[in-house]
Amino acid sequence: MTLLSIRNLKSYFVTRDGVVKAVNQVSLDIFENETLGLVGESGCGKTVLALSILRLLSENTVVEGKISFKGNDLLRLNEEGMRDIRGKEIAQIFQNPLSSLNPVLTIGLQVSEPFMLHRGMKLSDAWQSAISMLRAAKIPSPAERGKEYPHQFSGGMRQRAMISMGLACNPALILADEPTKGLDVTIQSQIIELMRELVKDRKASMLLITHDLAVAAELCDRIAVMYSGEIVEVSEIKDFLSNPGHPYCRGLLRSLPLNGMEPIPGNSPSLIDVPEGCRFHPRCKYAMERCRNEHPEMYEVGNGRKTRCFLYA
Amino acid sequence: MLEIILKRIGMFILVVIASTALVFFMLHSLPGESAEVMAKYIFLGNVELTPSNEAIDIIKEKYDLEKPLFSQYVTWVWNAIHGNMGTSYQTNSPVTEEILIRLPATITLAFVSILLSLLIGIPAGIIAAVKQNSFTDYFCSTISVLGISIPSFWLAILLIYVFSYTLGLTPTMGYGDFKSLILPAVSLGTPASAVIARLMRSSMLEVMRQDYIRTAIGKGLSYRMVILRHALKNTFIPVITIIGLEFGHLLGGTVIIETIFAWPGIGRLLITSITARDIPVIQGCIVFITITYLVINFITDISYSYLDPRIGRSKH
Amino acid sequence: MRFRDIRLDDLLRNKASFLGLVIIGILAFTAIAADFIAPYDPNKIELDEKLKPPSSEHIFGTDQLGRDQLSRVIHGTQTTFKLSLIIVTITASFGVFIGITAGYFGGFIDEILMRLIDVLLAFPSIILALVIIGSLGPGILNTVIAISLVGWLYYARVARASTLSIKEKEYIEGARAMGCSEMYICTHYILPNCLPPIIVLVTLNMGGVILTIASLGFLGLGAQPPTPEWGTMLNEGREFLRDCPWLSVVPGALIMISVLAFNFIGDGLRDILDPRQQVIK
Amino acid sequence: MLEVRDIKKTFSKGLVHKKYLRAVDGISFTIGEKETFGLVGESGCGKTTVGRLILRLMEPDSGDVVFNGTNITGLKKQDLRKIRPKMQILFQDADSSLHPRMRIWESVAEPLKLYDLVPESDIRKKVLELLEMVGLQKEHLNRYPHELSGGQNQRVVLARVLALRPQFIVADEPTSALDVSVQAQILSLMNEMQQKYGFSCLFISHDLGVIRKMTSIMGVMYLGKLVETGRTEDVFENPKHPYTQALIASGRVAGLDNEQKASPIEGEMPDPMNPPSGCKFHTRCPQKMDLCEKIAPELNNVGTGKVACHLF
Amino acid sequence: MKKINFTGVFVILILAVLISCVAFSGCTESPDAPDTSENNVEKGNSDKNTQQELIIGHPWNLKSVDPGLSGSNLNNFRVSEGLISISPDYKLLPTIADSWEYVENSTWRFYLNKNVEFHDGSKVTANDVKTALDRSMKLNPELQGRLNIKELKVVDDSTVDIITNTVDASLPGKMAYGAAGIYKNNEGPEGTISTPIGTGPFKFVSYDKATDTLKLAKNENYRDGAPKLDSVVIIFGIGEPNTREMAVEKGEIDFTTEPTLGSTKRLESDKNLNVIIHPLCQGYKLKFGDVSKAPYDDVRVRKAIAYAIDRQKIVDNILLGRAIVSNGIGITPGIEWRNNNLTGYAYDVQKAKGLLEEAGWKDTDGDGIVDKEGQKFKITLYTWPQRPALPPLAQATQSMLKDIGIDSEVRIMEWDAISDRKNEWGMITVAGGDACMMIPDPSYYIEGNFYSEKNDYNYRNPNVDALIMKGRTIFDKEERYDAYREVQRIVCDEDCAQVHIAYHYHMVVTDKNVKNYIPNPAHHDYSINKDMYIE
Repeated sequence: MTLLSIRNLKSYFVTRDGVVKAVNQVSLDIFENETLGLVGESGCGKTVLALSILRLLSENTVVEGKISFKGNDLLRLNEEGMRDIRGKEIAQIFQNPLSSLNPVLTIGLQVSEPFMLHRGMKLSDAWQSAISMLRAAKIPSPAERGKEYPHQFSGGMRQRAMISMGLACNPALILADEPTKGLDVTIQSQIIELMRELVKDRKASMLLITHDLAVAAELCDRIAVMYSGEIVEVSEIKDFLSNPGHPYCRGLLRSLPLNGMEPIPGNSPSLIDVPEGCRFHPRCKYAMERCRNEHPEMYEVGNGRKTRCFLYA
Repeated sequence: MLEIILKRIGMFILVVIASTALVFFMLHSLPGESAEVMAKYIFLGNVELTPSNEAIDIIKEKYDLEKPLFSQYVTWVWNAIHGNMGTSYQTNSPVTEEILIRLPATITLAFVSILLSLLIGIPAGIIAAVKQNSFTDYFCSTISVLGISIPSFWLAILLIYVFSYTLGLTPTMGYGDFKSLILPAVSLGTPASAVIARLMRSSMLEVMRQDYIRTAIGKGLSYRMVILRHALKNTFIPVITIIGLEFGHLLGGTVIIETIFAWPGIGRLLITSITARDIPVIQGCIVFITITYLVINFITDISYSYLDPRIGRSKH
Repeated sequence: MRFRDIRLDDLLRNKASFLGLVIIGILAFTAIAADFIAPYDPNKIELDEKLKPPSSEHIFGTDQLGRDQLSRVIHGTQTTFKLSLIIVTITASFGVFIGITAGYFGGFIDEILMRLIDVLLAFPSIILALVIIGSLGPGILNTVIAISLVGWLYYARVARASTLSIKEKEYIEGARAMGCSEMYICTHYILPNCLPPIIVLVTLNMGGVILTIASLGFLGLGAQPPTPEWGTMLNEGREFLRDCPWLSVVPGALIMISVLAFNFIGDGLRDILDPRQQVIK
Repeated sequence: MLEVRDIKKTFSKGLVHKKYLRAVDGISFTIGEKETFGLVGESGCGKTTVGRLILRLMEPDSGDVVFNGTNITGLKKQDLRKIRPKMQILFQDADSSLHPRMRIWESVAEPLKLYDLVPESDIRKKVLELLEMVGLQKEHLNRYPHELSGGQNQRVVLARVLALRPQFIVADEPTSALDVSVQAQILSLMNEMQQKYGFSCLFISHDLGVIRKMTSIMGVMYLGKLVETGRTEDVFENPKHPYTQALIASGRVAGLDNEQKASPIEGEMPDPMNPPSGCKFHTRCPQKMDLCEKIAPELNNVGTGKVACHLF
Repeated sequence: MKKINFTGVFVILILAVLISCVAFSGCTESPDAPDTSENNVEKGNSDKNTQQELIIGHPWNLKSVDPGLSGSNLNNFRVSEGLISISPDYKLLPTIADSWEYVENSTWRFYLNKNVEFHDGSKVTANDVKTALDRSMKLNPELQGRLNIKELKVVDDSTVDIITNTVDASLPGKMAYGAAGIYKNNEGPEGTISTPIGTGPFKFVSYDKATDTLKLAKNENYRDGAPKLDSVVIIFGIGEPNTREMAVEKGEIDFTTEPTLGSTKRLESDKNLNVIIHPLCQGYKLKFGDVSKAPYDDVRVRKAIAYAIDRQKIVDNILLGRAIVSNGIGITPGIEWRNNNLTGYAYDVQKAKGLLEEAGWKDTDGDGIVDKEGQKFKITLYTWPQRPALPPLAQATQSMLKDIGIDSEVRIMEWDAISDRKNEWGMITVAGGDACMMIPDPSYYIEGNFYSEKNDYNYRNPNVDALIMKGRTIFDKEERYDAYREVQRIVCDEDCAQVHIAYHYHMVVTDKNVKNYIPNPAHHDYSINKDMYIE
């Protein structure tokens, strides 16, 4: 069952250097009870995609296309309808929990807020729910720590608080943006473990944004790879790891230290000035004449797998 | 809290010593013999006359002016520690009394001005930030740039001209009722409110682009709740310091404004004392200003620890 | 934050700072070319022509000594700009020097300097200036001294703050690893990089200095007559406030306009250095 | 070539209530000619401080750093300056490793001018040569660092460092801010340059995969102490210290085998201001013994490497 | 975005400000502070106006109500009186003393008026006179020097002997000095008087130091009949002339002095105001720094400068009708001892240039500035800012001196700083407020300005000194005055010791309903009188 379906989403914003086409004609489905990994290098548009879903981008961003969620087109919903979805139906877990938590409010209060908002609870009840949520996120002595402020928490604990805040109202979909970025490896694996537990237990779906293939491999059912504002490949995670389709994905896997650390030549193009034709062609060793002039579609490869490459045309 | 208090008191002593010493030695380096000037003010009441040598000698003896400057200053400090700020050369009454008697006027003026500037500056800054790039924003921003650019003495003159002289709405001078307070408070409070509005706006904008605001919106809070619950408290943190500093500027401003409006406060006392070289009174005024500074800073610190939980636990 | 450079075209794009630049441009031109564009000698006394209202002959009228107000205002621009430039140059260079030294070397001297600055900043600067001028006597030179004595504090603070943040940057460590001397690092690495906020401060401070010069002039403690200076002119014109309002309105408005222009530019510069993103809605 | 003997560094904080942080608590290791030593550990364990101490960008409290037979810890400023070009550093954040107001060619030319390595007239040519060697083109010469990408900036830094022909380089997480594909580019470039110039290297990283790929011997740090050292392959094949085991277990994720593994170690690193007694790892150690709480273990030879654990 | 009603919040906040302002100003209002607004209402509504209250705005601060310290103020506001006072036509008026005579050996005898009573009803006795004067002189040693008193002796209840240090013919005049008022000694334990008791037509009611406001009430039992005003309120310390001026125009005060220079015409044409301009014994002049040194040791140079000043132009354009041209020295026209036959120095540039040339000052290099022996005639004009007419006066002088080839620079500084610069080459002080009559006797002005021992610019003339000694020691009025007139001729026409420019006219502005104000030129700067009333 498709929970969220994105069709031809475009997110552009204007800067002093030109128009940044951060998300370009992206179509993506997230099914119920699955974790979809969205991977790509920094600056390829993953975060903008996530923010577009909840309409959290600044006003000067142009967002076009269609995002249907449980029968609603999120891009056409009014502000009030949107508020009912945010935090209740679709929740976010952001990267960098220190700046994403309000420094002057206690953790407990911040976790209580979704309960008060969406469940109509009083503060005292919401607080109790928040404490149990924190406990579920394995924060030691949550009753005391709930009264503390974000700066008193360690990085890992903050991320746990963020997760409990996101999961507070049992959302159907969680958008997790690099939840392990900046954490130490041992803490990273703790957080991954926690997310697997909480998300899977609640039968929620998750869009996990990461640049770290290992994290994606750990948590995801399916994976979508973004390059320069576009989705270039969508596939089951196992297929992807064993046999990536798109030359970019192949390069990506090979450049991992343990896979030989073989670099992809060149740099990612800027989102302002994207190459003609296939966006990857200047770095692609399989590039053909056609790749220079024509922009490839997503081609079905089989087993629910799609790749944007003329090799599969 | 104890540490804050101790730090403040240390600061206070430092400020008092530094500023009174500065003023003391500077005033004694004024051209013309101090004793002569004092004799003029004390005995002649007219600067344009020349006092007799006897009078000068009496002054020198009475106020120990023959002693070295440093020991005079030490004596002053010693007496001040014992609660004796000396007596005014001009009126022969204790400095403490001279200041206390004028205190209500200055405090009223300063308090109402800062209140006015807060109550105008804060909402104006918030509205400008919330409606960024709207007409309201441009309007508020332009007014506040004007506010910091206009010389307060000129504003005072214009205000008197328009509101007292032409329209006859307010008295031109004097002290006592509410009406006479309006113009001085507005002249004094306008620059302060402009500064506060500008800072409030930029602080608000800064806060509004922080990640935690996005988190709050992502939780489903309404825009209004985001501002009230998540943004305001953070916005105030940098503004608090400025409010403290503005109060200091305001005290400086009273010097000119009190003269223009014949407002019988500390500022006017200070000006007349500087010209009359009434050193004990000048020193007293400076101690008073420093005490005010201490109090304001203390309030600032307390507001800080109330607003920002990060303060107090860790340094800076 | 990624480093951003101040570019003129950015400044021109901002309407307010464009306006500011135009005003300052005109005023600066006026100041430089004062001798050529002033229609009359600003100090030429024509007692029979005194207190004439604005007319085609005297656009801003004449003052109580029959001097042409326009010419005085034009030369006043020169006085004001010259004075504030001198003051800002002195205070900025001294303040930056102190700030960088304190910030870079830190330690005990830093602690002492910063406490001293806190103390001095705590005290209303106009009162300090009054006391200083009270003891030195009024006049242009003493105005410069009095304002400069207090003015460097802000620069020292800002320079120290930027030095502290720049000091943590890896390129400083890189330079040290490369064997650059401390002096070289201060002048070639710290100084150029703490300049942008200093430039903003200079622009905003120009306005503040103009205001202080005018306040002192207004109190009769600044530039002395017959030197044409806006604050002093305002003080002289105050005697004729209601009968000859042009004597107070013109210099007052000029003070306001020039301070405004500097503030516009300063705001524009600050926005460029620290571009405010749109608020999320 | 480079020997580090028992260096220590303590930071203090606060004026009245002084708090002490033992960032580096007695660390010793040696690096041979053309060898790369990997230093791995979580953030806050003091690995970066070790790099800074070796280069004397910070003054160690005690201990010695001997470089090519010269003990550089006691050197005077002038003498140190002679050694400086021989020992260089690469930082994590390439964007802030370059003077933002200097054009690329100026940055690269600076060390050449500083030590008069090349006559004034040849500087531009030499700069271009260096930049081309690290894979940049002529068009980059007049750019500013903020106009280049992180990977390109790291190349510039490498060129600038190599201009001095160093014998030893501290690479402090040089690629952790970069994407994998760029990381691979930079790391292979480093390998290539090491082949060409033959410098030895202290490679600091939290990424086990990179350490495994880049280094021949390695050390694992925890709260200012080395807990295990040895040849890289040996450590990975057969980690001995429980912490090393835990690290590698968490890091196996990077091996992309998608199978369920043992659950990660519990807890977080203790507050370094207030470190636990005895073995500092005992708060999180799955094999903790009573002894561990009281006595801090020494680094002892175990097999091919050294381990600081009471289990051995 | 959901719209928030910020405008509403704003309005509420503004209201809150206003309310708290009202509340706050309410609490700080001290009960005895003068309520000016209430007075406005009263005055606007004449039916209600049964109380005759005069509100005065005064430029200076009062500082103290102790008559020993601020006797002149209490004297001017008619709380205390001296033994003698001065009439508007410069005559000595018997006041507390009925009559006086010179006895011998530097002793003057004063016979007191037996009807004079203090405000508390007690009679003024010789003892009271001695006590008051002794106390004042002790508190203010300057006064002792000024009065030249050695000792006071009580002869009987109503007779007092005053013994002077030297034979002094001017002592009766000195007793009219404002600080020599007679008051009841009701010192508090700290040695200060907080409720002065005098003999004048107005009684002290209260003094509010916080607002610097003095309240007086009429003395019903005044010996010449009770004054018409019921009360007088004096608000001290309104230093800004604009403020005083607007306050009287708006009716906030009834009486004030010295509004801005430019306001004469407008105030005169205001139907709601009375403007009284009268001479005051003060003037404007140029004072050479040192007449014993170059360039002013040459009388031709001094005269050249005197001829170069266009006094009429200055009076018309700078002093704006608040002055008349001076044709001699500082003694105001109308004063008995004035020499009315001085030649003076009429404006004559040619003559001035000629004199300079005679003295050896020629423009040799054609730059418009005269020079002599290689030195340019470049001087500094000093003046001070407290009197608004002085800076423009100095600038006008500068431009007039330029016309005869003297280059000058104007410096405005505190009076004390100027007196430090006396030795500077070529300095001239542009002075104002030069009082010729602090006491109704020529000795005050003539001795202070021209007696060798007393003047501060090194003017030495033995003839003048001899004449002054004569004036001090002879008691025949006409003979004395003749000696002083001769001094005036010498210092002005022969020596040109100072360059006098103009006599100051004082301006008083009152509400049109204030009647019967009689200006007294001998007072500084004005005094009220018992017959004033409000219509």
